[in-house]
Amino acid sequence: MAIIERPAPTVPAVVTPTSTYGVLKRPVSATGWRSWVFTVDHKKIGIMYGATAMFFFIVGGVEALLIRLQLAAPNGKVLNADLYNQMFTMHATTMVFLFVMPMAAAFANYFVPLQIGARDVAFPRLNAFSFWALLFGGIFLNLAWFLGGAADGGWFMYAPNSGPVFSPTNGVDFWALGLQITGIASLAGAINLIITVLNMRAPGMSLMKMPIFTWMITVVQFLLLFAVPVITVALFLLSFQRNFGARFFDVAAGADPLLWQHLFWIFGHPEVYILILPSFGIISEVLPVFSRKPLFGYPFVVFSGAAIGFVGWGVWAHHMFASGLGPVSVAVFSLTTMAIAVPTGVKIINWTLTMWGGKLWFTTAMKFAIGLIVLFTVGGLSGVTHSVAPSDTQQTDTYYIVAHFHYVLFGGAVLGIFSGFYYWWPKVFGKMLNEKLGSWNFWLMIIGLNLTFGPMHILGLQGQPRRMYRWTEARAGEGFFNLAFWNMIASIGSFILTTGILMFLINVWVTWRNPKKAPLDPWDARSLEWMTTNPPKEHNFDVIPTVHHLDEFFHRKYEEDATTHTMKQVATAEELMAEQERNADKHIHMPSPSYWPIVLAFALPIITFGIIYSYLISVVGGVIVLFAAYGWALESSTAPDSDFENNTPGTALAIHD
Amino acid sequence: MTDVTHDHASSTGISNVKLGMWAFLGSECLLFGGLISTYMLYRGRVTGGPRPSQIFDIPFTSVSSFILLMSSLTMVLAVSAAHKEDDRKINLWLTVTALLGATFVGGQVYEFTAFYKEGLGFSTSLFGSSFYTLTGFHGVHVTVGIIMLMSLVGILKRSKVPGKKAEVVEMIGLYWHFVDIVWIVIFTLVYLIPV
Amino acid sequence: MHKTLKSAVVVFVGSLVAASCATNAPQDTWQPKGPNAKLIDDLQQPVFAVAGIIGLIVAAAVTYTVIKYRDRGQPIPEQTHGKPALEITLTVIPALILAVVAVFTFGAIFKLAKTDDTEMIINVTGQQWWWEYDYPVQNEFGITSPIISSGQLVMPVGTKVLLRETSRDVIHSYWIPALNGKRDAVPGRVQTLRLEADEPGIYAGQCTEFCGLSHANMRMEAVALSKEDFAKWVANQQAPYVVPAKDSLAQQGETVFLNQCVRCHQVNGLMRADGTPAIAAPDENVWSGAAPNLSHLMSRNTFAGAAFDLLSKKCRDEVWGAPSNVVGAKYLAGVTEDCLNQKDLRAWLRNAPEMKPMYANPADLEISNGKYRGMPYLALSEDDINKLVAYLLTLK
Amino acid sequence: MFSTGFKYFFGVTVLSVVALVMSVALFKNLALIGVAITFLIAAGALLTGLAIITSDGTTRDANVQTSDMTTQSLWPLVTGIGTVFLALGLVTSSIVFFGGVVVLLAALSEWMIQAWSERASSDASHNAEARKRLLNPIEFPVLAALGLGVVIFAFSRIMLTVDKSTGAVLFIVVGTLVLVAGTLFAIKPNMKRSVGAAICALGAIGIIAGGVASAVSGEREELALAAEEGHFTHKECGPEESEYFDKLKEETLSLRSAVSATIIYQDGELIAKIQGLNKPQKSITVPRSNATNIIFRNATEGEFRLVVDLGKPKTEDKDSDHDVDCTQLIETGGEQSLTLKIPKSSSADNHYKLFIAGAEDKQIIVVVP
Repeated sequence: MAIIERPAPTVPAVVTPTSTYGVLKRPVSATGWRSWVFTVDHKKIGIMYGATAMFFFIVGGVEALLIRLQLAAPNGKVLNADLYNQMFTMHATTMVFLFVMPMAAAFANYFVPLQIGARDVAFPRLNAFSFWALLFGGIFLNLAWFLGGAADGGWFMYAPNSGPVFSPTNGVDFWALGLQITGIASLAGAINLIITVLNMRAPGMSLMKMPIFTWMITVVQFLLLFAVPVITVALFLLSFQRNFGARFFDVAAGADPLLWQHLFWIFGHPEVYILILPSFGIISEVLPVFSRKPLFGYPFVVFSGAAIGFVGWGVWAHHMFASGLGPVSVAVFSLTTMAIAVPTGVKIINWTLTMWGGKLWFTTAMKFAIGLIVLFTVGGLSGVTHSVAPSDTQQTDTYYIVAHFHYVLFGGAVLGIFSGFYYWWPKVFGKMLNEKLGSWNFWLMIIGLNLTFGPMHILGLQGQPRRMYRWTEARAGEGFFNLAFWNMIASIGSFILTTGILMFLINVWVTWRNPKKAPLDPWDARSLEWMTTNPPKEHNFDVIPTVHHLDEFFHRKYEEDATTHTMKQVATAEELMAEQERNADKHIHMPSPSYWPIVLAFALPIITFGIIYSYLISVVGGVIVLFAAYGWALESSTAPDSDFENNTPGTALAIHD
Repeated sequence: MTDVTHDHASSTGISNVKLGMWAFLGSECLLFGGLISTYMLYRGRVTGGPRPSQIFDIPFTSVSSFILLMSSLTMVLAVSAAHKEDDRKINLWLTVTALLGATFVGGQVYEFTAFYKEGLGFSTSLFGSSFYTLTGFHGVHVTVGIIMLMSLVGILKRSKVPGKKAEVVEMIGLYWHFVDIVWIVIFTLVYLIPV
Repeated sequence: MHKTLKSAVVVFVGSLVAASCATNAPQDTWQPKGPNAKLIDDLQQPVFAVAGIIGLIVAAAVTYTVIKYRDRGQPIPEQTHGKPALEITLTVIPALILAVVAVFTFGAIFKLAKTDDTEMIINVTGQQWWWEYDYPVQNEFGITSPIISSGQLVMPVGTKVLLRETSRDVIHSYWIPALNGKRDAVPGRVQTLRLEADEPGIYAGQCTEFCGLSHANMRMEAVALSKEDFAKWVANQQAPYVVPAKDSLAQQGETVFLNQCVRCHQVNGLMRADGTPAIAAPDENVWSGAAPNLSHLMSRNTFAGAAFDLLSKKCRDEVWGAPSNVVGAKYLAGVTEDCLNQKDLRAWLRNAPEMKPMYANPADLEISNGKYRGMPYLALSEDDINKLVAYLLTLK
Repeated sequence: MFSTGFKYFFGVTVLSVVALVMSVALFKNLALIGVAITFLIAAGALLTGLAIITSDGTTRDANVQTSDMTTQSLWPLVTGIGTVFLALGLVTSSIVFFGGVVVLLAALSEWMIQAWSERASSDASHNAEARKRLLNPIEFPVLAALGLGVVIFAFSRIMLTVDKSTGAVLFIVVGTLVLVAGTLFAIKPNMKRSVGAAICALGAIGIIAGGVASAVSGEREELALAAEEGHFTHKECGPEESEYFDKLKEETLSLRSAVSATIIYQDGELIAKIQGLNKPQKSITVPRSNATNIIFRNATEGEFRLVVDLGKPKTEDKDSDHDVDCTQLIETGGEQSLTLKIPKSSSADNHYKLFIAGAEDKQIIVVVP
């Protein structure tokens, strides 16, 4: 949409869209599915990211359930070895690259512009491209299931087991090339959000007045910006070896397989923070709102986030303590790993102190946030136990590690995401999620989570390795509480956990059907995204706010009594909204929808498909890329005035620029 | 990549496109960092076929490096012409830059062919795989740069460029300088420092 | 809310406590049986304890906060933004705790990496999906010619053994939890792992680096024998080949073996009918270029990458459950006809890929130049299997 | 009702499918081709669908009366050439065939677009504009790439023909010419366009002509010899300096850790150092069929190479020489790595050893159990 007309906020009718330099005339439709497919609106893209991530969450969840079914009893027969190996590889790949990362991107896309008082991201078409590349990349990754078998080398895909002989199906090719595509998506998204945050903040919003969620997202985007190219290199080396006969991991040629591990984990460890920091950001928004207090030690939380971002680059080799790095490297990385526990601890302390002395309101969002504090602490502490390198050589590649990172990623990242769902649902969809169902959702998830991953600590410490498609009773030990018992408990727990997640889906369904609208400011919130309608208007804000405080919205609603230091309400959200509408900006230029992002993104899997099967197909993809790139470059981001009617001076508004 | 929303001036004072290009180039540093590390690890690992010092032709590569450096100079001239809005000179210097880039790529094609004839294939040794991958990636970057320059000339002739002309020229200039700088690093580490 | 915490804490702490409930898990990491594992255990127990305590403190603090400050209609609190002094204190405390842990960790890292106090070296080679051991000539242990074995690592007690690990194909990882942590076997590299057992016994282990299709079936055991028993074992391994009695079933089995098995499996001293030594050429048939050497097969308790027992369940339990003073003697008795696990061995000979997935499809062979990546289906007749079993039983 | 964009993409889709159907004849795996076709149809259909949605051009396209004017067209001719290549390719080589496919596809799409654009309206200039709008985004980059590719290729052929030092000089000359020409144009703004175009054309023609001539006359002698004799691909493991293998030595080593053994030629004695054993050894044990890295270090005055004797080769010819592999000649203080892979165990008639070239008695036994 190019122009928002004031005072009548109607969709301008389209007469003759200008043709762009390519073959297609630019889309102008504002309704129906076209308004989604060709949109460049960060909010719609955010919602599509979320839906895609949720779909892959279910896919990854089904894979996880199959794994747990197989391992419930000794010598499981649900899956065969080959299928099991594909299953755990794709479970991890899906959850990391196609669920948590896109879900974080969903929140980031939707809320970063709103939180910094911007009307869109810096590069709206690039934003749409990121999303489509992610979606097509994800589909491409999963196509392998139907074309001879998915990747089977584990998400870490260690060389040389990922080489052509040891992994004979095309699964690894689909995996490597699919991740390249999602990597392109992440990189484009990272550049976009970084520039958005650096360049498009509302007047008065200095970096240290930025909401903490935006801060954490910024740190994550920088991590992505620098981590993605490293995995890109690794994946290129792997693809060149598999498809073009390079010898990067060919030991007979003198290659060192540890090169892959270094490249992978230089990416892979920052990736862990890429997964967890957005959720830290979410609960750092949720806790102050429901404690009615600002985030305790905001600068500390910001700097510890940045510190995690920095130190996160210096700890990768702790994934390789058993690889034979030599004692000096092991000692150094052991130390850096312990060091990174400190800023992480700072966060936990600050969250607790945020609640301390507050006025706590236990909504579902708040429950998830508190759940995160406790369960992430469990994961963090088990992490500390294997920063002790000799101890790690006993625990690595056992279920203890599985327990650890599921407490970190499920107890951390996923609980944070669910907290975000409940907190921001009214903002995004204009309706409140049902709190009662939310409570069921929360408790079933917490119980399921602990039943599933808690016993894995024991399994690991008693010697059950990971990635085994079956286990034998001979190694399960004796007594009632032997490994067979705990495996069964974990499998049962995984179904309880699933029920909890189903509760969420049911809640969404129930909410969907419930016509009741959410109030304007249901949580008495603090940051800018609440200073607009639910859901926000297409142009986000009628007036770009000028920022004076951290928690600007709160400070517009409340004023401190100088003598008693208590807070006194001076305005309601509705009043603030009405005031904004009165002073609405008269000239708003919004970027117009475009075909090129989806066309360009669709060409990527065609190229990669051709690399696997026939270069002829790649050529076709290449031509489409060229075509789309030119169309894109020659199209201006905002459609010219002639595309819209009612633009005669007098009836509507002069269009500047 | 010329989307800009014009609602308010950028917080940093640098335009979105330029800042975006900087961010992208920051990311590219890591890409070449990874490739260079791989080469440095593997350059001495030759179980068959030629070793680096046996086939490198330093005088030739020095000349081609110099030509690539010169192209940075002409790129600077193009950018300054863009600021002066001298369309003729923009086109001229962009073309010269592209031609110098093409000369460099021509030299690289020659070099690859010569090395191949002397027995260094992509699959011959780890040195071969990592050398061709590293320099090939750089060559592709130069080629993409040439295509961008030529396209820009074509587009400018049709006066179709959306946004500010100088900004687009400057953005492509940033990319071009980056590619040159990377080559200086590659030239030093790959060719000049003995294994 | 505090219910969450309670359940979380109960599960976490309960888990740790309950861990001691499973008795005799063969791969328990908290039951060290040698000085290297003990060193790790002494280091990790306090760390686990400290971590547990900190976890409880956090849980308690959160629980207290949640109960104390729940909304009881109090006014909106003062909008304080933090207390730097408190923050710094709470940052420094964990840093100090970690610094102490780091000091002890460093000591252990370097102690476990020592190689110059070695008394015995054993080369360990991993491949899909079994381990090969070879003992270089070491006269002080009576090893006068190289010994080669697979599946079970036999070592003397009270001796500082250094494993020199490598791999023929992909990365594997050698792990005997009771004796030490794990060390990856990386192709192209030789990496070392210290092992030392305090008393005789059989210690279970498992390959822990994902190594492809049958990773789950790649197991191993370390058998620690007293020095005298170890000498006996060495002598037996170096004993010459015993030709089966004429016209026995075993002799017919030898013929089958020569026709079918010797392509890949070496039995030292075995002669062809024409009097030439029967040299296996696994490199021509198997991708990794090796198949287990079957000399003295019946001195081992397991086969096929230690995935299956050569001993029947009863006999196995007798050996594994034997007290440390007699376990050596029981182990050295080897596998007799009465004790043989006929069922699994026969099933294996009948169709190995069915028991242990090994990329046996023709399509999988194409990509490895027609070479197998494990034991193929040989289409042996039941008769041949009978003969082979009889023959294998003679490989004491 | 069918918009121009629709026709265009529909044509592209059909053409791609035709191309793929053709390639079915060339590829064995029909299942894959099936998937490929699906993919391509999906791509085409996406664009076709887009075109329908946008109803591109309907405002002008729907009720335009077809004009009779026709312009001269190159495309039927090119199509003919493409067909000929296609047919030739079926008989000769697949490269020619693919060349034909590409030419044919290009010609057909250009033809189709041109035909459409001529009927698009009665306004010739509008028609030309429409054609440009459709095709320029493809034509620009493809032509630029083709032109650059030809020049680059021709240039590299010239470089391959002239000798090394002339090549460097030639390179300087070309670079300088480009710069000088650029500067000339810059300071002489009044120069006629035609003069500039002529200079550029002359330069391009010169390079292409030179390239053709060079390609015909063949590459420079030493390169041809290197390709023929494989200068660096074979090793000469004798004691004397070999012409190419030893020509330049690499003395530093990237492989330092986790090797199986370090072989040191120390004061005229060859010894092996093995991790875990404190005393120097005279034999090393190497697992069968395993790529094993060792390091050779020369600590004796003079240049020496380490040779590994890999026993008799697998041929039936019992008299043939032993297989060997070796390092280069290593100066005092230098070191180099060597990778061994020995597929057969050592036995009575299969001995493996490491020795110093020219001093067979300095040796280390290699045991392969």
